[in-house]
Amino acid sequence: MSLQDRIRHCLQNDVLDLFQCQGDLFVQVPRDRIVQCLEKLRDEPGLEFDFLVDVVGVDNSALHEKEIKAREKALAKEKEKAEESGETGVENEPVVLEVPPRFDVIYLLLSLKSNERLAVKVKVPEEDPEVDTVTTIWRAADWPEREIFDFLGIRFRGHHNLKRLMMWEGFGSYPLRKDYPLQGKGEERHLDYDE
Amino acid sequence: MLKPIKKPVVKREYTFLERIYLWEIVKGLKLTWKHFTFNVRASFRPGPHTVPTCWQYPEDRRPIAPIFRGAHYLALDEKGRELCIGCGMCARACPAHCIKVKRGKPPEGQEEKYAGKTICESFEIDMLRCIVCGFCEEACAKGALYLGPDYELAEYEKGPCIYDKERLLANFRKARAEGKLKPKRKPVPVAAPEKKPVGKKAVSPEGKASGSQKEK
Amino acid sequence: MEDLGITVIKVVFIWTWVLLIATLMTWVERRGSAMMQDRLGPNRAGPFGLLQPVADGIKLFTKEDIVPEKAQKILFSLGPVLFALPAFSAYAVVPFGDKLVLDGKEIILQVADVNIGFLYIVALGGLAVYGMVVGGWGSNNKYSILGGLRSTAQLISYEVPFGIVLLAVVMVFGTFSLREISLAQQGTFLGFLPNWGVFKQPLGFILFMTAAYAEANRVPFDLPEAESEIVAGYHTEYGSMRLGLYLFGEYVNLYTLAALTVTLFFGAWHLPYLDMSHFLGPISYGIASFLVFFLKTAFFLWLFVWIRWTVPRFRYDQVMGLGWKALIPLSLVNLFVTALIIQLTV
Amino acid sequence: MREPHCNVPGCDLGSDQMVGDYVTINIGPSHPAMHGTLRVVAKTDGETVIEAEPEIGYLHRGVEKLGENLTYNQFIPITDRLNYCSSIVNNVAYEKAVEKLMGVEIPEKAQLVRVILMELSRIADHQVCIGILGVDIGAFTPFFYQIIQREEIYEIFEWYNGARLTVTAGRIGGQDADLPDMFEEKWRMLKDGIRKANDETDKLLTHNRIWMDRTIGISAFSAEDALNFGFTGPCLRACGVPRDLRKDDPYYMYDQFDFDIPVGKNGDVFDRYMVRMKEMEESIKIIDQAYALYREMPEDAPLKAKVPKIIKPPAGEVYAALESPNGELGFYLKSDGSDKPYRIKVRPPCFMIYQAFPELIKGEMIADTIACLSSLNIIAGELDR
Repeated sequence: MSLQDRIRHCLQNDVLDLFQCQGDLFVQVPRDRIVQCLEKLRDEPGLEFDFLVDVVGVDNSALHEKEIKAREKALAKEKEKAEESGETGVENEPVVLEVPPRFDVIYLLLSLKSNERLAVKVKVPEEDPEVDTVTTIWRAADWPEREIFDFLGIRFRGHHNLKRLMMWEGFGSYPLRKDYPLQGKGEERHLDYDE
Repeated sequence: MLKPIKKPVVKREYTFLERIYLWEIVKGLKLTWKHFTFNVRASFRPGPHTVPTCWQYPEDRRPIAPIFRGAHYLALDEKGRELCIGCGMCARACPAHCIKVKRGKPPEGQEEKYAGKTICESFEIDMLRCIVCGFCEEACAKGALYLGPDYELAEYEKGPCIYDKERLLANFRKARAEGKLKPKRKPVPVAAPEKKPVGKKAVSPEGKASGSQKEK
Repeated sequence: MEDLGITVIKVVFIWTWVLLIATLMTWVERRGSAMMQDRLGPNRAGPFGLLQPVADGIKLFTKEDIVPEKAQKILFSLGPVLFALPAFSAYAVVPFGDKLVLDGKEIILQVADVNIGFLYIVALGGLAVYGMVVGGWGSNNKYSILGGLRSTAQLISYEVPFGIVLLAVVMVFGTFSLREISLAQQGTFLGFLPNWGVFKQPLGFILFMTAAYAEANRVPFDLPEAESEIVAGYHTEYGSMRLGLYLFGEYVNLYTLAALTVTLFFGAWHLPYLDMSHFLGPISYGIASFLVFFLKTAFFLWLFVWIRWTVPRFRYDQVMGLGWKALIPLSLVNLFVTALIIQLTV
Repeated sequence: MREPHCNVPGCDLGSDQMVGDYVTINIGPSHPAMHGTLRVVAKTDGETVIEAEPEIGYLHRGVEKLGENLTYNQFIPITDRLNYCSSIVNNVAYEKAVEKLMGVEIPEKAQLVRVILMELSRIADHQVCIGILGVDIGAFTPFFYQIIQREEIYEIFEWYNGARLTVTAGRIGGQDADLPDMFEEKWRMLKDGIRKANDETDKLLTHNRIWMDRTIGISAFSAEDALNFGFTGPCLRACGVPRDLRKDDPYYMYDQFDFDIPVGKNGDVFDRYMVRMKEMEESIKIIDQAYALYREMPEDAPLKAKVPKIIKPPAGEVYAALESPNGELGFYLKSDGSDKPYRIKVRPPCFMIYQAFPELIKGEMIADTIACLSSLNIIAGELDR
């Protein structure tokens, strides 16, 4: 069985998405099932992803913005085309573009037995940026989770010591978010996230 | 719950000679004595750098590689003409954004002083920001900008740290007088284009893009 | 009893001499370590950098004297003094040569030939720890306090084997006076060995050296000022000449200990198998004995430097373990064996 | 008595003052033995550390944010500043990630050059680590014997492309220069020099009882815990796990070289030291073999794959890692198809190792804290980014 099949077999319905990029396998799982999924991946014979390499947080807002703009443009073009060709009628309903959850949290796993790598991804919405901690499975997740909290503002439920890691306590914003300004002084006052 | 940590207990096992301390210490003393006598003798030898680590810096200097990356200079060609055409490729390549180039036309009647049709009206390198990576040198199509052999970049004030065109040309003259001009960078041999679709796809629009930039 | 004038001259002379050597030691330490480590060391001030100690002294004198705001001012200023005073006065009972005959007057090359010279040295060595503790406590810095505590524990632990080894030496020579011990080391022992303490007390010598290194806070026992652990230990907060006193006192201590080692174990001013007084005039003999004594001392001073740049540092508990579990039992064994042999042979 | 005062913001390790049984000691960020700007707040009972909390971020420069606003090639000099003891490894790790994202295979000669340079910087890194470990335990002299050889290695880097420390070696798609002509002769001398320095360090330290007392059994760690904490590199191998990406997941022709993976047993300071010492010897072996292969290559063999001048990888995300001197150094890259990376995440090996630091030094003494820290080879530049 290929790795994809084995993962599908292991995680069953939890696989929301499974894709490959330049040989790296990414699997997306539901946010509230992350701990169970990682435990399954760790314990399943034949997979045994027993080593947590890193936890990565990504802010996708700029990407989504770009996509939405492109789609709006496409829609507008279509509309224009439709108007040009003189067709009128059904398009009255405004198309609501659905914005996908803003953040990704990616758990990079490694199997020490087979040296296969797997990235497990969860989507985290901006309104409720919270994921269960995986420090209970791997203590390696301790600081990476704190770092993600520090830089992106994603909270990890159940983390034993969720404090800022790099920035000082009381720093008012999350610098790796895409809307964090690049220049200027006092940027932390500029943006005001409520923690 | 976090997993508790079990610390392994390690038993120390020593041989007799290790146990009595002195044997190994005497061996160590022998070694340091060897170094001591060698260096004392070496320090009386004439000439610079007789002791392995030390260069008596302001008097003796370590010979540097001919391709050393130090302070920038703007090169002149054999006829003494300025090579820089002010295209600004260096400024675009700079990761620290420390180069500012203004392009201009050569002043009336002085065209023979410049190698290109256009010149850099002003050229500024902020050495306080520069990280001496050498990307500007690599980006320069005319071979006009080099990172020279001078590594004494300290100044008393911030002002002189921002190198203007005069300073860069002076650096060149200094390097030329000392015979430390940098050899022209040899381009590395590049593999023939692969037949891979990814590579090809990436190549064609880029070729155009860089071409269009040049036209600007 | 010698007259006062000669004593004053002797005091002034030996004081200047010790200070000179201590200053020079800072240079030797730096250049010597540099040479062992393939470096050059300070070589700019004067020929071979010999004036470096002077430059250092000027620097230390002209530095601003900073007292931490929350330090205990009195203790803070008392610390260096308490450290330096015993160090400077300990040399009084150690000889620096045999004797000089001037105008028929015999001048003993020793400031004071006290008949309990040993006790004087041990007592003053014990006093030095107050300088460190008081300075460490007065600085109101956690590292300083740690350094002070370390020095207390270390010095008190190592006073014991130090004292016991000295006792064994006293038993061998049958006197407490350092001059008499020196005089007793002339001639040969067992027919072929020089009559030196080291051949009579080989184990005692090693134990004495170990304890001396610990007393002097030198590597591998430099825990009170271990720079990679507790910054600078008891003198973390000190600067300017107060720091100078600490550093200086340390080198003076070294000189005293090296001279003591020579006196006890290496035949003081005696050359092996050779009696200088037979073929040298009274004045030249005095000078020669002084030089021989100094050269031997210089070797042990150099050994201090040499060992420092060769070995790593102990850990606090390991130093204690070595002191209590190895040195004290061994020195006791040494004492008993010595007593036994003396009892059997006399 | 006036109580000594400790002003530790953000420290919640019990009492700030010297009342009660414990003292809170603040080691760093400016401390002679703290590498770079690390800070450990330790609660101690006498000299024994009861509890400790490392604080990091004093050298945080926002490297990841910087990367999002520079083009792909422009980020290479920034990677120099991660682990500045072995900058080439960082460069190559990043380039490897971008090349993976673009699907570019670099020419063999470039691979060999990279292997040689990386192994050289691995030796340099280990030399610094061992030297500093000696200094922190009080043996100053081996440091100089090692550092002299490192200078010679830097000389090769200088002749390679003009810089000694922050080399900025390689570009995306290959190398920016060929090995210098002086390499062969220099390497022949350097090899002996490195071996001699290692031999001397070995003589001064390894069997010295003071050294053994200070290192054996200090901050020992079991293999299981080490894996759980995400240890990689020498620190993991010291625990007895023979894991090395060069063998397990070979890249750049490492599968063609014959070398061993030295492992320890207890995962203590001594084993880390021994693993590093032995690894240098293995690196020498690798360089010899790689150079033999390199010499067979024709002079004008390509050093760079055909890549566009402006790098624009297709949209996607990858993670690529290689074995840096400290362990697995990985780069997670996300591209949105533009000329700037959308997200760069560095996976520094120290970061994972350092989070176990409180556990490593629990119950050890203050002096061991320093020894443990140096043996882990924590580089603040890499840790804080």
